[in-house]
Amino acid sequence: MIDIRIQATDFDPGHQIGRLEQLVAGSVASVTVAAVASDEVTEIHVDHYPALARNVLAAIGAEAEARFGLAGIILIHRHGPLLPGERIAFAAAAAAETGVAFEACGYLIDALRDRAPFWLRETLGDGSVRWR
Amino acid sequence: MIDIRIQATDFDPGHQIGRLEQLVAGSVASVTVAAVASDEVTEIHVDHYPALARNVLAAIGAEAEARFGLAGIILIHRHGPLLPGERIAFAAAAAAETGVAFEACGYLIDALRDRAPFWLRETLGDGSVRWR
Amino acid sequence: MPLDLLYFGALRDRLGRDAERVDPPSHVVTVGDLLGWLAGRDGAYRDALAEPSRIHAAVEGQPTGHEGSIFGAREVALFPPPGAL
Amino acid sequence: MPLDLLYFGALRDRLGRDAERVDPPSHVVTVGDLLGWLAGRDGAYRDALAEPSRIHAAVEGQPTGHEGSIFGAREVALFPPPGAL
Repeated sequence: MIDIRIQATDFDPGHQIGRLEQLVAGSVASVTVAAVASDEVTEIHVDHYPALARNVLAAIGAEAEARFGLAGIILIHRHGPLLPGERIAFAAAAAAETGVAFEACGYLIDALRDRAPFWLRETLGDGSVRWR
Repeated sequence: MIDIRIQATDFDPGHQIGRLEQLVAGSVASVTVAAVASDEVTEIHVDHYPALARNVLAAIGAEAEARFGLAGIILIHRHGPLLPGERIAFAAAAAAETGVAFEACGYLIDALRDRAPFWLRETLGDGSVRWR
Repeated sequence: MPLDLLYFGALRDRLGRDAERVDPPSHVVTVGDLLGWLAGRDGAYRDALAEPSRIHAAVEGQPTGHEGSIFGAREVALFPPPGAL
Repeated sequence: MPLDLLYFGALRDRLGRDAERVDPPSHVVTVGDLLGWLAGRDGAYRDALAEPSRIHAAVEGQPTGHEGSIFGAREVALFPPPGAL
């Protein structure tokens, strides 16, 4: 199972882990990432290109499955407006072997960081904006 | 925050992740491990030595905090009777940096696997028992 | 042939637009050619595209290197290095 | 001085007990000494402790190597390599 979600809404890490636990008697490794920003940032906007985001995240999921032989993969990336500190992304992998699930999760989160086509625009308290 | 739990009852990975998310705007990495057993196993008993388990898990948590500089650590290991496929252990770390949380979580789960003083006794369908 | 260009991230602000339709000459066959042609249009493009290694591209929604073809494409996206985490 | 020994994991079944109180001679001062003394008691101990590298120990609830002292200890645990995951 490879489940890719690109969504404006928040997600529930525990619910997602539960979905993966149902796939295999083994381990689920996950990383939940919040949108970190400095104190003067009042809002974050996650810009994205939907067609490209779908293609890239699907490729990342397929690569991880081929490389690690996983029971399940979930990738979530949010877009649109966020408040600093809100969840922005989630990666999780399920496998019979703990080490496999963990390594695969690391692969997924590295790939999201390096390749997922999303860009952050920060709005500061003085109304100015900047791209990260 | 280092929270070490050695308990007979099940736990909720999502709830534990939520506790860590409240500590830091950043990332939470976790691994949830189920008790894997072959088909003929009908029950698993997790033997443990409570005083040693507390000491070893506390040492693992303190080492990880010192090494990685984490906002929070949760380690859970169950003891007593389990059915195959039930959750047996959980390790999670929270940090401002995703990579730090992930590496620390790997350190925790490796340490649990190699050092946590718990032993599995499996009961088979024919009533015989074996230690793993 | 008309080509829709899409801009993302900081490139939107630097170029002052999200998208535009262009009609590059026939010798423009790769992403790199396209970047060179755009940079020659005016100072805003030249400045925005001054560091080609910082400009990534997707052709028809697929990530594509600068050597990649845009021949026959109807949509090319240009954007800063991806990654919001 | 009397010493409480605790056994865990497969060692319980191999020795047929969870715990016992012993009174080792005064030359038994390390975990390794203790293992050697126990192995010399009878065949069941000799067999159960035949691979010393597979026997781990804790003195007063703290993990301790075979070179570690048991001097003055009241509780020593012996067990197979830890780890249930």
